[in-house]
Amino acid sequence: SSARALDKVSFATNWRAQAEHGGFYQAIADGTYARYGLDVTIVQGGPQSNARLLLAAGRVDFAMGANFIQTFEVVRQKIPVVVVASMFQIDPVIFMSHPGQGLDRFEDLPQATAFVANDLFVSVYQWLKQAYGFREEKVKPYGFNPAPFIADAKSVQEGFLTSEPYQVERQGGFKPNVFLLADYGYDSYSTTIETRAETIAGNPDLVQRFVDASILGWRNYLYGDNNAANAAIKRDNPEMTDGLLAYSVARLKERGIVDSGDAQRFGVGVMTDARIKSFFDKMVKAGVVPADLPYRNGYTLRFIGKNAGMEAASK
Amino acid sequence: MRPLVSLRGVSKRFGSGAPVLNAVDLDVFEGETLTLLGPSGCGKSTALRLLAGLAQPNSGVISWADPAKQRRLGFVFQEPTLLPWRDVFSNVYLPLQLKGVARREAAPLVEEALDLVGLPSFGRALPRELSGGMKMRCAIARAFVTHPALLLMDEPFAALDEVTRFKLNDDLLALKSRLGTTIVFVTHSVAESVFISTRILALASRGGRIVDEIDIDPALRRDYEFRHGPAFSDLSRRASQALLRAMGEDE
Amino acid sequence: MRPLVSLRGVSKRFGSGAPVLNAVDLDVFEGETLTLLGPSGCGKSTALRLLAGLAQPNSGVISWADPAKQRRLGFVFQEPTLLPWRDVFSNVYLPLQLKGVARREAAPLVEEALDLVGLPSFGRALPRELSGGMKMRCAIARAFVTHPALLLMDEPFAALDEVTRFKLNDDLLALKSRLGTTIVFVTHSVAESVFISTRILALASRGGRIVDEIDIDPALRRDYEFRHGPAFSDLSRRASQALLRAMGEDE
Amino acid sequence: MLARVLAAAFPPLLAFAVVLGLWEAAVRAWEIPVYQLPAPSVIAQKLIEDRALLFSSLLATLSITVQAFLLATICGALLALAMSQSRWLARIIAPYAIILQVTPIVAIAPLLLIYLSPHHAVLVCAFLVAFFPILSNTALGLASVDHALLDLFDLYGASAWRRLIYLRAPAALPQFLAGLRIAGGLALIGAVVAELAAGAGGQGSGLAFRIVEAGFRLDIPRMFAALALLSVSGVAIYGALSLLSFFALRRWHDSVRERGG
Amino acid sequence: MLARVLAAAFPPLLAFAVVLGLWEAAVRAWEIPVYQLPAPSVIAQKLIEDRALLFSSLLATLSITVQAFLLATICGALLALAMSQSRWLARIIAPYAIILQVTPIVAIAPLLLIYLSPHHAVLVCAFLVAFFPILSNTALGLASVDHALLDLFDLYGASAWRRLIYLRAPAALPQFLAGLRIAGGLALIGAVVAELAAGAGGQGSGLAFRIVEAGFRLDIPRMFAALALLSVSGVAIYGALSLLSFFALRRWHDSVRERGG
Ligand SMILES: Nc1ncnc2c1ncn2[C@@H]1O[C@H](COP(=O)(O)OP(=O)(O)OP(=O)(O)O)[C@@H](O)[C@H]1O
Ligand SMILES: Nc1ncnc2c1ncn2[C@@H]1O[C@H](COP(=O)(O)OP(=O)(O)OP(=O)(O)O)[C@@H](O)[C@H]1O
Ligand SMILES: [Mg+2]
Ligand SMILES: [Mg+2]
Repeated sequence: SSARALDKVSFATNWRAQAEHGGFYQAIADGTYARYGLDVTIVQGGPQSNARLLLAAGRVDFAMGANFIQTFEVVRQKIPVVVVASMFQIDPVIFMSHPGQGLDRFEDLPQATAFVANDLFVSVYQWLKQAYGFREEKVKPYGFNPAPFIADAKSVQEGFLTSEPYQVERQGGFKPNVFLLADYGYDSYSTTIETRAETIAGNPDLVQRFVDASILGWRNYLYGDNNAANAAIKRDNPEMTDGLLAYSVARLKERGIVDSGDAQRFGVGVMTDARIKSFFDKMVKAGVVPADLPYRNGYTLRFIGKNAGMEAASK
Repeated sequence: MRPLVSLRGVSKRFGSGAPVLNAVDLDVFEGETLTLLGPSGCGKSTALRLLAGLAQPNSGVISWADPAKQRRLGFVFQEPTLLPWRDVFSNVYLPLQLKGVARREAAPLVEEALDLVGLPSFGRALPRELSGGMKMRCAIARAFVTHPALLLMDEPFAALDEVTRFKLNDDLLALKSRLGTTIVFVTHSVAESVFISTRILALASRGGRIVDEIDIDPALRRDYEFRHGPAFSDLSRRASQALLRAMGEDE
Repeated sequence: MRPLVSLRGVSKRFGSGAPVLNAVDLDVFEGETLTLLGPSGCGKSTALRLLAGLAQPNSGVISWADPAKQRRLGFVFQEPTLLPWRDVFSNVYLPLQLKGVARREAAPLVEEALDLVGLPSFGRALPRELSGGMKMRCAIARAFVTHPALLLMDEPFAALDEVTRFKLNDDLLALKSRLGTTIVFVTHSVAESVFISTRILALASRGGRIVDEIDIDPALRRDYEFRHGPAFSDLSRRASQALLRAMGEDE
Repeated sequence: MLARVLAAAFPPLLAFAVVLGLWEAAVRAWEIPVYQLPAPSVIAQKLIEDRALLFSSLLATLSITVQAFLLATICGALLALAMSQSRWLARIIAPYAIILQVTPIVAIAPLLLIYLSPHHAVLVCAFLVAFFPILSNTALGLASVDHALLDLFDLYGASAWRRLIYLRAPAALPQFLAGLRIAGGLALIGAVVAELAAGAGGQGSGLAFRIVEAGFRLDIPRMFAALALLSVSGVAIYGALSLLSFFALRRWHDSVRERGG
Repeated sequence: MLARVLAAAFPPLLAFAVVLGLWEAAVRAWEIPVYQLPAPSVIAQKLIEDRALLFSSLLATLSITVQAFLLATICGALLALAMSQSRWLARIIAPYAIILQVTPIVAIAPLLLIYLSPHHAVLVCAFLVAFFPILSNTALGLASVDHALLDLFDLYGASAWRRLIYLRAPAALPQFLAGLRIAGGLALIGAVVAELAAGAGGQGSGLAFRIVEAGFRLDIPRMFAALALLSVSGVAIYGALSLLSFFALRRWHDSVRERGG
């Protein structure tokens, strides 16, 4: 395969480079993509970027999705974009609270002021309202700066398991209570790989190679030598620190974000109809999406569940 | 002499007020020096602006015998109207610049005009550095510099001392005889009007009706003798009386 | 008569140029009408501005006998200097308003001043709706309205026809004798300077040196007879000669 | 009057119709997908469908806009007045005004939220966006007074206060109003950006939230519908402020009055 | 000259030192936590520590700022010139200028990224923020020409072009420059906001991401260090543009020249 020219492929992430993108950087850094005949360029996201639009418009070939709510929206807007794999079995979205303030149990959280960003507010928070009685009027905006949360002991804040608790611990001087929403019934996939329907139809082999190589990348990132990948991340995002990268990787492993549950049986990246249906039903109940949505159009299982990457497991 | 430009039944009002000029008939003949005399606010400046095409009459017609001459106007406004960001030289150069004459080519003409008004050493001064009279002289130089076919002058010498004024009167007459310029002149000085013009019109204080017309022989030599002779006194008295009549009074 | 204000060794230059006024000594006596005569650009306006405290001399002193009077100035600038957003009435009212006089209280004074300059029906007009002479009359009314102790007038009547000008000369003299106003007057009309003043100073065209001083008996009646009498002609001739001398020329 | 306004409005409206027509045609001809650029007809339909939601959001945004605008007008004008009183004061104040202008509100909004309610944080942010042009233009206007007129006021020993209200303020009016015209649009966009940075979502939230929500849902037509409302509001604000200028200045200022004759 | 500049700079610097002193004292007295408001000394220290990173980010932001500013100046001035040529044209163009002003760039940035590279998208966004004040002020300046001077140009049958360059343009210079002074700061903040909105894909090397990331990491001293750099840049830009104004106008315009005598 080395004689063949590499296929140029671009992949849009949804945030600045961080450990949550580690597998993709790994696959570039350790030559996995190249071995699969791919020359991958990562297009970093940012607070306002919309990777899915770039994908739909053909500016990139693959994009990273944050959760399945957005996938349902894509179906609703009839945008020809399809999820082909999910790198995270568990969506690392969390809520944090101050310890010892009467906010130590998940059931206590709805009574507190909640710092929530807009994108979470219109999605996950709607489900939290319906499932746990969270209230809209308690919401204050989260501008990706935890200072207001730290300043207000009676508040809770959204975050990523792999990131915010670290900042709060270091700067706020206390260890916050962390509630992983997945533990409370929020069962969306996360860090998905999406591509255009036409790419799937026209070049399924490319898609398959990208999925397989990314899965390998994730394996290697978590359990192999990830120094080169981390260096690449820091190059793309100079603010990234070794401390945070180490913390994030530890949390990813500790909670089996990438490789727990179905992934242990079918391989990293796997998705199942049953779980997507379960999540869809929850979202319908929460009023986030309509019940008659043909949500199955938004994903395909044909590229995953082939145990890719399991051979590299070194647990 | 044939009329260069004539007003027929021209009326002009501002807003809804009484007309400033009411059905005025007026001919300006080729080569003459016509002075408009009249009380303050009677419409002299307005008449000049109509002649220059800077204002449009509400009714009546303004017709030019030779439309080409309509383009060769000079106008000394009642106020200096200088560009504050240009020095004196460049202000005087402006009309030539607007006609596309290069600065180098225009320089002798501009210098000549500045000499004429006694500002040869002030070419680099800005308007704000000039005295009132100097500003006005700059504006006069600007009007002269194009050698216009018809020169409209609205109280050009009012801000000047008598010596300078007399000199400029002489210079104006010399220029006129050299170039054949037609001049329409507004002045408040009866003596100046007599000295300079071949015809004086006195305008009534309301409506701009022509109250009196005084013809002065163009062949007269306008010099020291004329200014101090009996004909001058006589004409001056007639012009003064015309002015008084124009104001609705009589001695 | 004692000097109301005096200049001693006053020099004034602009930028790095030659001084406009060079070590000038000048007294203004209480109650007199002093006319400054001089060629255009000789420094008359500058002298008035120094007297009014609107410009500071580079050297020399300006001293007031009674500093209270220094506050009671009137000034007719060479240009009308009206507030364009105010109508004529409000422009004339301005000095009173600045002294805190209520509009209602000021109205008769303003009306009187407008009457004086022949603009009684133009109180509501804006400056841009006035002719050149009318603007100047508005400025004159504004200077009169405060009944100043010292009135500085910079060619106030230059833009006016002779009839109006004569009338305003008379009105000025009447006002003066009623209120005892001291007047410093700049004019380019030799006749006007003779008619109106008790003293004429001719300023040299460079440096503002006083070339000549002509005293005129204050007791003279300034009327039609005076204007047409031999004393007037004689004084006028003297003043004209002074002006010529001031320009560095002689007949 | 009405006829004149209509006559004045006709050409821009015609041009606008042409632009919309071209847009519609282009979208159809090149079959641009709706999530890249929706056709005007699609946007209009969305505007009608979602009118209740969008208009209540518009009202919320406009309410912030108006408050921020008034605050900016008052503070900008007062600060400019203070600065016109002394050159020293101006030099001391100016840097802080500039700092406020160039501080990104996304950065300070979270800190503001520590001390202020979201509503007030939004207001402060929107105010910050709008106030500098008013300050700057008014200061220029106050400084540009004709020196001859200043002499006149000196002559009569006018107090600083009277000089201000009778001379500097009216003379500065044209530039002040020009500052308002710039600030009107900025207050609107400031309200939007401020809501993004500091506003709480949910019911009663403004157009910014609707735009972000629509973006998140990839409901691009609704996003454009919200943008259309913003645009119309912006043009309306500008139009209203232009009318205000016109009526305030038409008697005397060369920028608006008809040329004589 | 130098002495005068120093004398002019002294009082604001003194005032600034006082402000910093008070700030430092307040932070210490009330023991304000560093993540809410760091003391100036802490910020200064951070500035020194992180100087390499921060200054390279500053350069990136300033490069966008300068490009956006130049673009805004050219487009704003040209559009204003076009609008000054005809009242109809002005009425037709104005609404689009306003629409560009009030369109939140955070909303359109994702769409711009479809058609433009991130670098160009950032540039366009920053440009959009800066250009309206230039347009608006220049248009006012061009419209405010003394009617007497217009008459003069009419008299000599000046072509539209000559009228523009010899009359309207110089007469509009003071307001144009005032527009530039407003736009300078806006270009800077526009560059920051634009980077946030559109700076994906390795373009996020400017101060905006330093600020957002530092906020996210609660490295508030670094955030303030970045903000301080922004503030200093803003003041410097304003100062430079003020100097430009001064030298361009001091010979004739009342706003800057010394009063006579
Ligand atoms: N733009 C205007 N709007 C309203 N009225 C005007 C306007 N221009 C001139 N007028 C009026 O027209 C009349 C004549 O003005 P004009 O300037 O022609 O007088 P004039 O004879 O030149 O007077 P002067 O000798 O004082 O200059 C005046 O009564 C003036 O009030
Ligand atoms: N601001 C200034 N800057 C530079 N030079 C000035 C300034 N003001 C006046 N001058 C110069 O001072 C001289 C005297 O000016 P001033 O206005 O006093 O003359 P004037 O006697 O009133 O003349 P006029 O009769 O023409 O009004 C002139 O040569 C003029 O060029
Ligand atoms: Mg006139
Ligand atoms: Mg003078």
